[in-house]
Amino acid sequence: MATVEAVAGQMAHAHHDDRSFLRRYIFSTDHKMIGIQFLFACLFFLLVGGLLAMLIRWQVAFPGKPLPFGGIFPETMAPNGIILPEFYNALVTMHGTFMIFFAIMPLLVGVYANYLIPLKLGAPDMAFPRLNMMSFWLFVSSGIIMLASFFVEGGPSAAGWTVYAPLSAVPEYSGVSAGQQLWIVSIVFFAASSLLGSVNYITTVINMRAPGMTLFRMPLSIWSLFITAILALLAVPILAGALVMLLFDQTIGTTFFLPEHGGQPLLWQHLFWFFGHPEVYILILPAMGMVSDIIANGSRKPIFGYHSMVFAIAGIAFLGWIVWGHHMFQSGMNPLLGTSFMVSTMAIAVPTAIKVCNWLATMWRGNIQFHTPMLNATAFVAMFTVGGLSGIFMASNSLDIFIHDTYFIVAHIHYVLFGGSLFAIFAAIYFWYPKMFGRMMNETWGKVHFALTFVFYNLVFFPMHIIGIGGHMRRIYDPTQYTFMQPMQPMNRFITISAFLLFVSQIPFVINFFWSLFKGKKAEINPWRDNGLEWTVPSPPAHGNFEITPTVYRGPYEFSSPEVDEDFLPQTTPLNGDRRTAPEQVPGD
Amino acid sequence: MNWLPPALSTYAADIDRIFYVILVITGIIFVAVEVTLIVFMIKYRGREGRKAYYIEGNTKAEVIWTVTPAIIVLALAFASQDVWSRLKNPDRFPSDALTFSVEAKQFEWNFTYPGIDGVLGNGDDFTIRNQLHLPVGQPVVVHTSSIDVIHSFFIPVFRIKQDIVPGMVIPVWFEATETGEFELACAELCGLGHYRMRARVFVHSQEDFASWMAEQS
Amino acid sequence: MEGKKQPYMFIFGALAVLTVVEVGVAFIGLPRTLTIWVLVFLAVWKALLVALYFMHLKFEPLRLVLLAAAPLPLPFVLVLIVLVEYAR
Amino acid sequence: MSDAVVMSGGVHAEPGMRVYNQKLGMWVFLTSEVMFFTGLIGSYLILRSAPGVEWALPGEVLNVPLTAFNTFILICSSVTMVKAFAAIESGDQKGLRLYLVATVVLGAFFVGVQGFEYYKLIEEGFLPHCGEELAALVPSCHLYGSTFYTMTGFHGTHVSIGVLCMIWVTVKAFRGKYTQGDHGGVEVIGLYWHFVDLVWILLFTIVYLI
Repeated sequence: MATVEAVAGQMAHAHHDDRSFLRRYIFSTDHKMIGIQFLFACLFFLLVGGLLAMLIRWQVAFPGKPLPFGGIFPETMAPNGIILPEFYNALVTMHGTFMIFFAIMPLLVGVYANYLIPLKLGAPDMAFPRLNMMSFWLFVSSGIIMLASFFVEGGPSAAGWTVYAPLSAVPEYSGVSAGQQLWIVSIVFFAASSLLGSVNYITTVINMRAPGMTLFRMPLSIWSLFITAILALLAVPILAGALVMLLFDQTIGTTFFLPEHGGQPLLWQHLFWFFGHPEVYILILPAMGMVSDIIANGSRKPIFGYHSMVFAIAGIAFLGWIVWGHHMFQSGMNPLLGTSFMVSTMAIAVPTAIKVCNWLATMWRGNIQFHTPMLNATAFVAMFTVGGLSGIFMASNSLDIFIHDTYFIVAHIHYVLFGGSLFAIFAAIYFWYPKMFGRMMNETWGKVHFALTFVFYNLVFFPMHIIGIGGHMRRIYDPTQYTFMQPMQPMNRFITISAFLLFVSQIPFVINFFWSLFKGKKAEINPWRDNGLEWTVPSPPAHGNFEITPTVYRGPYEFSSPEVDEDFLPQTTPLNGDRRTAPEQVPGD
Repeated sequence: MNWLPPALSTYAADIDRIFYVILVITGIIFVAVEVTLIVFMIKYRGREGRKAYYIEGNTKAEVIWTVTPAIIVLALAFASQDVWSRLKNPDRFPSDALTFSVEAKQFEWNFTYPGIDGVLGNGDDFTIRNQLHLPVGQPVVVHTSSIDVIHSFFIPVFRIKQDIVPGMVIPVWFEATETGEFELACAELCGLGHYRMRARVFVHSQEDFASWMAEQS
Repeated sequence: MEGKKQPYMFIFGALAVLTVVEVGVAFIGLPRTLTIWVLVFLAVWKALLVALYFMHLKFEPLRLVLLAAAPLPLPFVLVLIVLVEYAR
Repeated sequence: MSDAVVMSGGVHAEPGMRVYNQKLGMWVFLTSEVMFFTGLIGSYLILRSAPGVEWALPGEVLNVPLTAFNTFILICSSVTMVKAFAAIESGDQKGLRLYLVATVVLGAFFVGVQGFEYYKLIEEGFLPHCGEELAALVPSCHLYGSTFYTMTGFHGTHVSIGVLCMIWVTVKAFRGKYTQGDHGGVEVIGLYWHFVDLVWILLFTIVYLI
């Protein structure tokens, strides 16, 4: 209970913040500052992941040609700028690792769960602010450990981001020993960080909603972040356990995944994907939730079918536990399982279709405002649809025999994680930036960034479907080794050039982001005319968020309500007949 | 529009057919969604002084777009099932097949042939590195195994792929429909030489294959 | 919970006795399968006693009990599905 | 819509779980722990069920009487823990301190016995990758050693962490930080402690007896 007292104490301070610089900006327990810290850390890791992708694309398009700035790499990685095969494998592994664990997942659940949950629910802070701070610093430590693995002997892990045993378990097989162990330790730290975050989010959502904020008045962003937190809470420990076993196989001589002594390589895959498929939904559900908020705002209409949206999120999360085998159709798993996993996988198309149709129906007869967040959100719908539909190709187990482990799956995952999650993240950054930093991002440059990203993104990833259908394998250091892939080399070069342009297209965003921090137009309290609770407090909100605990009278999507003249109706505005509820005096314990 | 490699095994056309069926269905859905999106964006673009139509949902519409995809995907799952079990279920493998074995290791394929007696493990077996020879028009079962890490047996023109797991022996079958020389690739990241773990596939006429086999044993 | 006298010592006795019974069952030489089922049954009972009484689940609101029980289907999903591997 | 409640500290909120945050947080954390042990125990069950895998018989390698005694110790510590909680519920500070100290001692004793057991086993040549002599006797000795040390080791780590937290709570109890009306810390650490006991009950059965 000490924490609640501390929070109450902090509220009294809301106006004369007397925390030291260190307590305020570095070891802050304020969920908003932690969210912002996550944002900066994740954008850095996103940059790292992006740079690694550029190196990968260079090698695939121009195998054996020295990198333009290749001199900076040591002999063991790229002598004279020519990427070595072992370094290429490390690049592929690290690109996946950084993007999934250190960019997309924490951008969604680290940044926006932290920032939005208390603000949107009317709570003064998270349930456990100090654990929240620990969560961030564990995350930073894990990121540093992962970066450090570049500098140890043998380089970083080169076994793919899925670190399939036995390649990952026996140093002689991959040529990497210390790097692989650092990978494992880093992800275990990451798991601890994620665990602390999830406990916080779940407790806060269950116990700290403002009076009147019933579960079915929560915005879809909060619903999806809540369900995501449950998925992370239950899935990540499985990964932690599996990683520890893998580490023991490397270090103390256990044989969980080593077949010479009765271990099972397939057990690793089962454990990994039992975590991994819920993880895939951790990476997309929050994006869906935030896009729902932004589309309703941009269309100035209530979200279409709010309840079915909630049930669709829950349905996807539930199905996520019984479909992991579709990553393993060709793994040597019992073919009987292939059939049952195909059926459960196909079933996921149903809640997904509900969501896409409801987004479209939300825009139907709306009054659509094309601000940058809305543009990115519509791009999310368009691109996620492609990613969802390409998933059906792989869900068919017999077609998957051919396209498994080809560029088709690379295209699919990028349509979901870049076209889906990353566009949603851009939308969220533009949308909540004024609340986070008190200034608006520049609209024009936002639109330029959006247009360039949208075009080049499609030029990069759409052709990957085509070469994937041609049989082009993924994670291939030098495609020209195979006669049947040589005709695809022009396409590979096209993809690479587009990828470089896509990378360059992010410069307007970076400049806009940092320029607006200092020079952007001052933000009003409610620049997007939205209904959420976060738009009733100053931008940025003071420590402790709300001067008086708000009372909530309705759901979050009352746009263009016939009851009022404006086209929005904040959740906290009482209308005639709304009664402020009197609090009951006894807490539940 | 010929993105797929040539289809040169008995079941390759079946897999391609599933591809085209899914391509048409998803293509229609794709066009429908994107066109709707663009039309809505243009037609309902924001104008001053106009208010959006206030509606919170419509159960009938939602039921329609729940049930329709459910039917489509169930049908697709049903359509895929038979090909899958024909390819992967050892009980349904052709009974008149030749039997070879392959042992994968970093980074090569060692194919073992049964010799003229046609049975593996009978003295006259012989092993060739990185070359798979087989007759046209005759089913072949290859027993795959690995001595180090996971590899994946992938012959694009036959549309067959199977991961090879150390500690397991997994059978794979195919029947070529044309003679010629093709490529076999490793499709699962297996270490630094993964990209060059390649074998050549020679499909001979039945007579040529018989004489090749006799010559080798 | 408040004010009510809890049967803690009774539960303690039950746990101790069940532990002794378990060790006995393991070494008495019953058929293997039967031994396993009996042992699992006894262990689940012991676990339930700890959860219900020592962890007070018996006296908590239903929603907390549901939260605590929420992950329990997942171990079964994982193990039972993977065990299908051996059925070939 | 139900009426709002006042959380301690005077913050108004919509009724949630109707238990205080720390307790809810601990339960949420424990569901995550369930999944961690699901990974370990699940792997054990899967590896052991594989065709051709044969474990050592109960008592053949492991010392069952010693561990049964240790199990009893851990159960005792759970009882003292719950007694400590019952004491502070009725405002009995002396009882709280007495039972907390007993819990710490019993918990530490459990870890000590486990350490002694490990020492003996390693001396006899039973290692995570199994010893050469044992490998000749026990068919699936490598898996046996791998799973045994991983599962009991992680449980032991949990107990050790629990003991450390318990010492902290005990120190707070001696400083009089817990009262009849405010003793969330005792209840929350108790939940963790009983959970660890519960896991041991399952582990003892499946690792030592089956």
